[in-house]
Amino acid sequence: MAVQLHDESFDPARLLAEFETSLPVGSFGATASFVGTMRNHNEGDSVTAMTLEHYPGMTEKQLEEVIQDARQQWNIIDALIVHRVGDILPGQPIVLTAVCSAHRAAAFDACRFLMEALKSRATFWKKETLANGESRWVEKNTPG
Amino acid sequence: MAVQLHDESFDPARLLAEFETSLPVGSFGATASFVGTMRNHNEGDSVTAMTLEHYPGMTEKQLEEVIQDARQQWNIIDALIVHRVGDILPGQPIVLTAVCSAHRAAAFDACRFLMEALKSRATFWKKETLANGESRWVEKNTPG
Amino acid sequence: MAIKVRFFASLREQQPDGLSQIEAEGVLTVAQVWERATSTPLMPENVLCSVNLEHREPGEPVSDGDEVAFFPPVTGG
Amino acid sequence: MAIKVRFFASLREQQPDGLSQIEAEGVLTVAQVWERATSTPLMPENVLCSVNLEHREPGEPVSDGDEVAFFPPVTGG
Repeated sequence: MAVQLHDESFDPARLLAEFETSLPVGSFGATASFVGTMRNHNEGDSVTAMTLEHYPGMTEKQLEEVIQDARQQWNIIDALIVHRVGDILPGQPIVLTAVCSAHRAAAFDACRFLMEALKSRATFWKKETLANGESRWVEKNTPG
Repeated sequence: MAVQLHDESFDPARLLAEFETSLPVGSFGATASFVGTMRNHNEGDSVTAMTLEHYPGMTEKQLEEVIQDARQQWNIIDALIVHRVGDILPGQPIVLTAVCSAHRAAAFDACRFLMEALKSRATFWKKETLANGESRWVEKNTPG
Repeated sequence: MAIKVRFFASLREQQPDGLSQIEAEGVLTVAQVWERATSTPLMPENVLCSVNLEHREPGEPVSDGDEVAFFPPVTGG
Repeated sequence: MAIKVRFFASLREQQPDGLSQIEAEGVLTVAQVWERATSTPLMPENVLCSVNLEHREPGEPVSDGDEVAFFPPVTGG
Protein backbone atom coordinates (compact mmCIF):
# COMPACT_ATOMS: atom_id res chain seq x y z
CA MET A 1 0.00 0.00 0.00
CA ALA A 2 1.55 3.25 -1.16
CA VAL A 3 -0.12 5.69 1.26
CA GLN A 4 -0.99 5.05 4.90
CA LEU A 5 -2.41 7.36 7.57
CA HIS A 6 -2.13 6.07 11.13
CA ASP A 7 -4.06 7.44 14.10
CA GLU A 8 -1.82 5.60 16.54
CA SER A 9 1.97 5.46 16.75
CA PHE A 10 3.59 3.37 14.02
CA ASP A 11 6.91 1.55 13.82
CA PRO A 12 8.91 2.92 10.84
CA ALA A 13 11.39 0.03 10.92
CA ARG A 14 8.62 -2.56 10.68
CA LEU A 15 6.75 -0.71 7.92
CA LEU A 16 9.98 -0.24 5.98
CA ALA A 17 10.75 -3.94 6.28
CA GLU A 18 7.21 -4.80 5.09
CA PHE A 19 7.61 -2.40 2.18
CA GLU A 20 10.82 -4.07 1.03
CA THR A 21 9.47 -7.57 1.62
CA SER A 22 6.57 -6.80 -0.70
CA LEU A 23 8.99 -6.41 -3.64
CA PRO A 24 10.60 -9.28 -5.58
CA VAL A 25 13.90 -10.42 -4.02
CA GLY A 26 16.87 -9.12 -5.99
CA SER A 27 14.81 -6.67 -8.04
CA PHE A 28 15.95 -3.46 -6.34
CA GLY A 29 19.38 -2.19 -5.41
CA ALA A 30 18.54 0.98 -3.53
CA THR A 31 16.15 2.02 -0.78
CA ALA A 32 16.16 5.58 0.50
CA SER A 33 13.96 6.45 3.42
CA PHE A 34 13.22 9.34 5.71
CA VAL A 35 11.56 9.45 9.11
CA GLY A 36 10.35 12.67 10.67
CA THR A 37 10.13 12.38 14.45
CA MET A 38 8.44 14.69 16.94
CA ARG A 39 11.00 16.73 18.84
CA ASN A 40 10.54 17.93 22.44
CA HIS A 41 11.37 21.50 21.46
CA ASN A 42 10.48 23.91 18.67
CA GLU A 43 11.16 27.60 18.07
CA GLY A 44 12.96 27.78 21.41
CA ASP A 45 10.07 26.36 23.44
CA SER A 46 9.68 23.04 25.21
CA VAL A 47 6.91 21.02 23.54
CA THR A 48 5.10 18.24 25.40
CA ALA A 49 2.54 17.05 22.86
CA MET A 50 1.17 17.71 19.41
CA THR A 51 -2.06 17.14 17.50
CA LEU A 52 -1.98 16.47 13.78
CA GLU A 53 -5.15 17.44 11.97
CA HIS A 54 -5.81 16.49 8.37
CA TYR A 55 -8.54 16.71 5.74
CA PRO A 56 -9.80 13.14 5.34
CA GLY A 57 -10.13 12.24 1.69
CA MET A 58 -8.16 15.20 0.39
CA THR A 59 -4.95 14.36 2.26
CA GLU A 60 -4.80 10.76 1.03
CA LYS A 61 -5.53 11.91 -2.52
CA GLN A 62 -2.73 14.47 -2.35
CA LEU A 63 -0.23 11.92 -1.06
CA GLU A 64 -1.13 9.55 -3.87
CA GLU A 65 -0.62 12.38 -6.36
CA VAL A 66 2.79 13.10 -4.82
CA ILE A 67 3.80 9.48 -5.43
CA GLN A 68 2.48 9.65 -8.99
CA ASP A 69 4.54 12.80 -9.57
CA ALA A 70 7.65 11.01 -8.28
CA ARG A 71 6.99 8.06 -10.58
CA GLN A 72 6.85 10.41 -13.56
CA GLN A 73 10.15 12.08 -12.70
CA TRP A 74 12.25 9.10 -11.66
CA ASN A 75 12.57 5.46 -12.57
CA ILE A 76 11.42 3.99 -9.27
CA ILE A 77 10.16 0.54 -8.39
CA ASP A 78 7.89 1.46 -5.50
CA ALA A 79 7.26 4.27 -3.03
CA LEU A 80 5.68 4.56 0.39
CA ILE A 81 4.30 7.48 2.39
CA VAL A 82 3.13 6.93 5.98
CA HIS A 83 1.87 9.84 8.09
CA ARG A 84 0.54 10.12 11.63
CA VAL A 85 -2.68 11.93 12.46
CA GLY A 86 -4.18 12.67 15.89
CA ASP A 87 -2.42 13.13 19.21
CA ILE A 88 1.30 12.48 19.26
CA LEU A 89 4.13 12.67 21.79
CA PRO A 90 7.83 13.64 21.53
CA GLY A 91 9.93 10.80 20.12
CA GLN A 92 7.06 9.35 18.11
CA PRO A 93 7.36 9.23 14.33
CA ILE A 94 5.33 11.74 12.33
CA VAL A 95 6.11 10.69 8.79
CA LEU A 96 7.94 8.00 6.83
CA THR A 97 8.79 8.23 3.15
CA ALA A 98 10.61 5.47 1.29
CA VAL A 99 11.56 4.73 -2.29
CA CYS A 100 12.96 1.56 -3.86
CA SER A 101 14.75 1.73 -7.19
CA ALA A 102 17.39 -0.08 -9.19
CA HIS A 103 20.08 2.54 -8.52
CA ARG A 104 20.68 4.97 -5.71
CA ALA A 105 20.31 8.35 -7.42
CA ALA A 106 16.62 7.86 -8.18
CA ALA A 107 15.94 6.56 -4.67
CA PHE A 108 17.66 9.52 -2.99
CA ASP A 109 16.07 12.11 -5.27
CA ALA A 110 12.57 10.70 -5.17
CA CYS A 111 12.58 10.12 -1.41
CA ARG A 112 13.52 13.73 -0.80
CA PHE A 113 10.95 14.89 -3.34
CA LEU A 114 8.21 12.98 -1.50
CA MET A 115 9.07 14.79 1.74
CA GLU A 116 9.31 18.27 0.23
CA ALA A 117 6.13 17.80 -1.79
CA LEU A 118 4.08 16.48 1.11
CA LYS A 119 5.31 19.23 3.42
CA SER A 120 4.34 21.94 0.94
CA ARG A 121 1.17 20.42 -0.51
CA ALA A 122 -0.56 17.90 1.75
CA THR A 123 -3.32 19.11 4.07
CA PHE A 124 -1.90 18.43 7.52
CA TRP A 125 -1.81 20.94 10.36
CA LYS A 126 0.17 20.72 13.59
CA LYS A 127 -0.93 22.12 16.94
CA GLU A 128 1.68 22.07 19.68
CA THR A 129 1.12 21.87 23.42
CA LEU A 130 3.87 23.70 25.28
CA ALA A 131 5.36 22.88 28.66
CA ASN A 132 3.51 25.83 30.21
CA GLY A 133 0.20 24.31 29.17
CA GLU A 134 -0.52 26.69 26.30
CA SER A 135 -1.15 25.42 22.83
CA ARG A 136 -0.46 26.98 19.43
CA TRP A 137 -0.87 26.14 15.79
CA VAL A 138 2.41 25.77 13.93
CA GLU A 139 2.25 28.58 11.38
CA LYS A 140 4.59 27.34 8.70
CA ASN A 141 6.99 24.58 7.91
CA THR A 142 10.74 24.98 8.02
CA PRO A 143 12.26 25.09 4.54
CA GLY A 144 13.90 21.87 3.34
CA MET B 1 28.62 2.42 17.24
CA ALA B 2 29.22 4.55 14.18
CA VAL B 3 30.84 2.00 11.85
CA GLN B 4 30.03 -1.69 11.61
CA LEU B 5 31.30 -4.39 9.25
CA HIS B 6 29.28 -7.61 9.22
CA ASP B 7 30.48 -10.90 7.78
CA GLU B 8 26.95 -12.32 7.90
CA SER B 9 23.68 -10.86 6.64
CA PHE B 10 22.36 -8.01 8.77
CA ASP B 11 18.87 -6.61 9.32
CA PRO B 12 18.84 -2.93 8.30
CA ALA B 13 15.49 -2.28 9.99
CA ARG B 14 16.74 -3.62 13.32
CA LEU B 15 20.04 -1.75 13.16
CA LEU B 16 18.25 1.45 12.21
CA ALA B 17 15.88 1.03 15.15
CA GLU B 18 18.85 0.43 17.49
CA PHE B 19 20.59 3.49 16.10
CA GLU B 20 17.58 5.71 16.83
CA THR B 21 16.95 4.13 20.23
CA SER B 22 20.51 5.02 21.25
CA LEU B 23 19.66 8.74 20.96
CA PRO B 24 17.74 10.79 23.54
CA VAL B 25 13.96 10.70 22.95
CA GLY B 26 12.74 13.92 21.37
CA SER B 27 16.23 15.17 20.51
CA PHE B 28 16.09 14.60 16.76
CA GLY B 29 13.48 15.46 14.16
CA ALA B 30 14.93 13.83 11.06
CA THR B 31 16.42 10.46 10.13
CA ALA B 32 17.53 9.82 6.58
CA SER B 33 18.74 6.37 5.67
CA PHE B 34 19.83 4.39 2.67
CA VAL B 35 20.08 0.65 2.12
CA GLY B 36 21.98 -0.85 -0.80
CA THR B 37 20.73 -4.33 -1.63
CA MET B 38 22.30 -6.95 -3.83
CA ARG B 39 20.43 -7.28 -7.10
CA ASN B 40 20.10 -10.49 -9.10
CA HIS B 41 21.31 -8.77 -12.26
CA ASN B 42 24.08 -6.37 -13.26
CA GLU B 43 25.34 -5.07 -16.59
CA GLY B 44 22.80 -7.22 -18.39
CA ASP B 45 23.85 -10.48 -16.74
CA SER B 46 22.12 -12.65 -14.19
CA VAL B 47 24.10 -12.67 -10.94
CA THR B 48 23.73 -15.48 -8.41
CA ALA B 49 26.21 -14.51 -5.69
CA MET B 50 28.83 -11.95 -4.76
CA THR B 51 31.90 -11.75 -2.57
CA LEU B 52 32.83 -8.49 -0.87
CA GLU B 53 36.50 -8.15 -0.09
CA HIS B 54 37.87 -5.36 2.10
CA TYR B 55 41.13 -4.19 3.63
CA PRO B 56 40.74 -4.87 7.37
CA GLY B 57 41.89 -1.89 9.38
CA MET B 58 41.99 0.53 6.47
CA THR B 59 38.33 0.16 5.54
CA GLU B 60 37.02 0.85 9.05
CA LYS B 61 39.35 3.82 9.36
CA GLN B 62 38.09 5.25 6.07
CA LEU B 63 34.46 4.86 7.08
CA GLU B 64 35.13 6.66 10.35
CA GLU B 65 36.80 9.45 8.41
CA VAL B 66 33.77 9.68 6.12
CA ILE B 67 31.55 10.19 9.18
CA GLN B 68 33.93 12.82 10.57
CA ASP B 69 33.81 14.65 7.23
CA ALA B 70 30.01 14.62 7.35
CA ARG B 71 30.05 15.98 10.92
CA GLN B 72 32.20 18.88 9.78
CA GLN B 73 29.92 19.79 6.89
CA TRP B 74 26.51 19.38 8.51
CA ASN B 75 24.94 19.84 11.89
CA ILE B 76 24.13 16.21 12.58
CA ILE B 77 23.37 14.42 15.82
CA ASP B 78 24.67 10.97 14.90
CA ALA B 79 25.56 8.87 11.87
CA LEU B 80 25.83 5.18 11.12
CA ILE B 81 27.56 3.17 8.41
CA VAL B 82 27.05 -0.59 8.20
CA HIS B 83 28.66 -2.64 5.43
CA ARG B 84 28.67 -6.32 4.55
CA VAL B 85 31.85 -8.23 3.81
CA GLY B 86 32.25 -11.83 2.62
CA ASP B 87 29.85 -13.95 0.59
CA ILE B 88 26.47 -12.45 -0.12
CA LEU B 89 23.32 -13.43 -2.02
CA PRO B 90 20.78 -11.46 -4.09
CA GLY B 91 18.27 -9.67 -1.88
CA GLN B 92 20.71 -9.34 1.02
CA PRO B 93 21.68 -5.85 2.19
CA ILE B 94 25.16 -4.65 1.26
CA VAL B 95 25.27 -1.28 2.98
CA LEU B 96 23.25 0.90 5.34
CA THR B 97 23.90 4.58 5.95
CA ALA B 98 21.82 6.66 8.34
CA VAL B 99 21.95 10.17 9.75
CA CYS B 100 19.93 11.75 12.57
CA SER B 101 19.66 15.52 12.81
CA ALA B 102 17.36 18.22 14.13
CA HIS B 103 16.07 19.17 10.67
CA ARG B 104 15.65 17.25 7.46
CA ALA B 105 18.03 19.05 5.09
CA ALA B 106 21.14 18.04 7.03
CA ALA B 107 19.92 14.44 7.34
CA PHE B 108 19.23 14.10 3.61
CA ASP B 109 22.46 15.79 2.55
CA ALA B 110 24.71 13.96 4.99
CA CYS B 111 23.17 10.54 4.35
CA ARG B 112 23.76 10.89 0.64
CA PHE B 113 27.28 12.18 1.25
CA LEU B 114 28.07 9.08 3.35
CA MET B 115 27.05 6.83 0.46
CA GLU B 116 28.89 8.75 -2.25
CA ALA B 117 32.01 9.07 -0.11
CA LEU B 118 32.16 5.42 0.87
CA LYS B 119 31.55 4.29 -2.69
CA SER B 120 34.40 6.42 -4.00
CA ARG B 121 36.86 6.10 -1.12
CA ALA B 122 36.40 3.00 1.03
CA THR B 123 38.43 -0.10 0.19
CA PHE B 124 35.76 -2.64 -0.74
CA TRP B 125 35.83 -4.78 -3.85
CA LYS B 126 32.98 -6.81 -5.33
CA LYS B 127 33.36 -10.07 -7.21
CA GLU B 128 30.23 -11.37 -8.90
CA THR B 129 29.31 -14.97 -9.65
CA LEU B 130 27.20 -15.17 -12.79
CA ALA B 131 24.44 -17.63 -13.60
CA ASN B 132 26.74 -19.43 -16.07
CA GLY B 133 29.19 -20.16 -13.24
CA GLU B 134 31.80 -17.61 -14.25
CA SER B 135 32.97 -14.97 -11.85
CA ARG B 136 34.25 -11.45 -12.45
CA TRP B 137 35.46 -8.49 -10.46
CA VAL B 138 33.22 -5.44 -10.69
CA GLU B 139 35.47 -2.86 -12.36
CA LYS B 140 33.89 0.36 -11.25
CA ASN B 141 30.95 1.76 -9.40
CA THR B 142 27.98 3.36 -11.07
CA PRO B 143 27.94 7.13 -10.60
CA GLY B 144 25.56 8.47 -7.97
CA MET C 1 -27.94 25.71 -4.73
CA ALA C 2 -26.47 24.00 -1.66
CA ILE C 3 -22.75 24.31 -0.86
CA LYS C 4 -21.04 22.31 1.88
CA VAL C 5 -18.48 24.39 3.81
CA ARG C 6 -15.59 23.16 5.97
CA PHE C 7 -12.95 24.93 8.06
CA PHE C 8 -9.75 23.30 9.27
CA ALA C 9 -7.15 23.86 11.98
CA SER C 10 -6.85 27.46 13.27
CA LEU C 11 -9.66 28.61 10.94
CA ARG C 12 -12.05 26.11 12.47
CA GLU C 13 -11.24 27.55 15.89
CA GLN C 14 -11.49 31.16 14.66
CA GLN C 15 -14.86 30.56 13.01
CA PRO C 16 -16.85 28.83 15.74
CA ASP C 17 -20.06 30.13 14.15
CA GLY C 18 -18.99 29.34 10.58
CA LEU C 19 -21.78 27.69 8.63
CA SER C 20 -21.31 24.10 7.48
CA GLN C 21 -23.71 24.63 4.60
CA ILE C 22 -25.01 27.60 2.66
CA GLU C 23 -27.81 28.05 0.17
CA ALA C 24 -27.36 30.37 -2.77
CA GLU C 25 -29.05 31.34 -6.00
CA GLY C 26 -26.81 31.97 -8.99
CA VAL C 27 -23.07 31.48 -9.29
CA LEU C 28 -20.77 32.07 -6.29
CA THR C 29 -17.01 32.27 -6.14
CA VAL C 30 -15.00 30.57 -3.41
CA ALA C 31 -14.45 33.97 -1.76
CA GLN C 32 -18.19 34.64 -1.79
CA VAL C 33 -18.79 31.31 -0.09
CA TRP C 34 -16.42 32.52 2.64
CA GLU C 35 -18.38 35.78 2.97
CA ARG C 36 -21.68 33.96 3.35
CA ALA C 37 -20.38 31.28 5.68
CA THR C 38 -18.40 33.41 8.12
CA SER C 39 -18.88 36.54 10.17
CA THR C 40 -15.66 38.06 8.72
CA PRO C 41 -16.48 39.08 5.16
CA LEU C 42 -12.94 39.80 4.02
CA MET C 43 -11.18 36.48 3.51
CA PRO C 44 -7.63 36.76 4.93
CA GLU C 45 -4.89 36.57 2.30
CA ASN C 46 -3.17 33.52 3.74
CA VAL C 47 -6.32 31.38 3.73
CA LEU C 48 -6.11 28.45 1.31
CA CYS C 49 -9.19 27.07 -0.41
CA SER C 50 -10.29 23.83 -1.98
CA VAL C 51 -13.32 22.73 -3.93
CA ASN C 52 -14.14 19.04 -3.92
CA LEU C 53 -10.69 18.19 -2.50
CA GLU C 54 -8.76 20.18 -5.13
CA HIS C 55 -6.92 23.43 -4.39
CA ARG C 56 -8.73 26.44 -5.86
CA GLU C 57 -8.18 30.21 -6.03
CA PRO C 58 -10.68 32.50 -4.23
CA GLY C 59 -12.03 33.85 -7.51
CA GLU C 60 -13.00 30.48 -8.97
CA PRO C 61 -16.67 29.51 -9.23
CA VAL C 62 -18.50 26.96 -7.11
CA SER C 63 -21.29 24.65 -8.28
CA ASP C 64 -24.32 23.14 -6.61
CA GLY C 65 -23.35 20.29 -4.34
CA ASP C 66 -19.68 21.27 -4.11
CA GLU C 67 -17.67 20.92 -0.90
CA VAL C 68 -15.67 24.10 -0.24
CA ALA C 69 -12.94 24.08 2.42
CA PHE C 70 -10.86 26.84 3.98
CA PHE C 71 -7.61 26.22 5.80
CA PRO C 72 -4.29 27.80 6.83
CA PRO C 73 -0.91 26.97 5.24
CA VAL C 74 -0.14 23.27 5.69
CA THR C 75 2.41 22.14 8.28
CA GLY C 76 2.65 18.37 7.97
CA GLY C 77 5.64 16.11 7.62
CA MET D 1 64.75 -2.17 5.59
CA ALA D 2 61.70 -4.47 5.65
CA ILE D 3 58.50 -3.53 3.85
CA LYS D 4 55.26 -5.48 4.19
CA VAL D 5 53.39 -5.81 0.88
CA ARG D 6 49.72 -6.61 0.31
CA PHE D 7 47.61 -7.09 -2.81
CA PHE D 8 43.83 -6.96 -2.86
CA ALA D 9 41.00 -8.17 -5.09
CA SER D 10 41.90 -8.71 -8.76
CA LEU D 11 45.53 -7.70 -8.11
CA ARG D 12 45.88 -10.45 -5.51
CA GLU D 13 44.67 -12.95 -8.11
CA GLN D 14 46.89 -11.50 -10.85
CA GLN D 15 49.98 -11.58 -8.62
CA PRO D 16 49.92 -15.12 -7.23
CA ASP D 17 53.67 -14.95 -6.80
CA GLY D 18 53.70 -11.42 -5.41
CA LEU D 19 55.94 -11.10 -2.37
CA SER D 20 54.36 -10.35 1.00
CA GLN D 21 57.56 -8.77 2.26
CA ILE D 22 60.62 -7.19 0.65
CA GLU D 23 63.99 -6.16 1.99
CA ALA D 24 65.70 -3.04 0.68
CA GLU D 25 68.61 -0.76 1.38
CA GLY D 26 68.04 2.97 0.92
CA VAL D 27 64.82 4.81 0.15
CA LEU D 28 62.16 3.22 -2.07
CA THR D 29 59.07 4.74 -3.62
CA VAL D 30 55.74 2.95 -3.65
CA ALA D 31 56.21 2.20 -7.35
CA GLN D 32 59.62 0.69 -6.63
CA VAL D 33 58.04 -1.54 -3.99
CA TRP D 34 55.67 -2.76 -6.71
CA GLU D 35 58.65 -3.49 -9.02
CA ARG D 36 60.44 -5.51 -6.38
CA ALA D 37 57.39 -7.39 -5.15
CA THR D 38 55.82 -8.39 -8.47
CA SER D 39 56.88 -10.02 -11.70
CA THR D 40 55.40 -7.10 -13.71
CA PRO D 41 57.76 -4.18 -13.27
CA LEU D 42 55.56 -1.50 -14.79
CA MET D 43 52.80 -0.72 -12.32
CA PRO D 44 49.49 -0.39 -14.23
CA GLU D 45 48.03 3.11 -14.23
CA ASN D 46 44.78 2.18 -12.54
CA VAL D 47 46.44 0.52 -9.55
CA LEU D 48 45.81 2.37 -6.29
CA CYS D 49 48.34 2.38 -3.45
CA SER D 50 48.34 2.87 0.28
CA VAL D 51 51.06 3.12 2.90
CA ASN D 52 50.09 2.27 6.45
CA LEU D 53 46.38 2.39 5.57
CA GLU D 54 46.57 5.83 3.94
CA HIS D 55 46.20 6.44 0.20
CA ARG D 56 49.53 7.35 -1.41
CA GLU D 57 50.79 8.25 -4.88
CA PRO D 58 53.26 5.86 -6.59
CA GLY D 59 56.12 8.36 -6.31
CA GLU D 60 55.94 8.78 -2.55
CA PRO D 61 58.62 7.27 -0.33
CA VAL D 62 58.29 4.24 1.90
CA SER D 63 59.96 3.76 5.29
CA ASP D 64 61.26 0.76 7.19
CA GLY D 65 58.40 -1.24 8.67
CA ASP D 66 55.72 0.31 6.44
CA GLU D 67 52.81 -1.71 5.09
CA VAL D 68 52.33 -1.01 1.38
CA ALA D 69 49.16 -2.17 -0.36
CA PHE D 70 48.11 -2.29 -4.02
CA PHE D 71 44.52 -2.57 -5.14
CA PRO D 72 42.11 -1.80 -8.02
CA PRO D 73 39.49 0.97 -7.95
CA VAL D 74 37.08 0.41 -5.08
CA THR D 75 33.57 -0.93 -5.74
CA GLY D 76 31.82 -1.03 -2.40
CA GLY D 77 28.45 0.29 -1.30
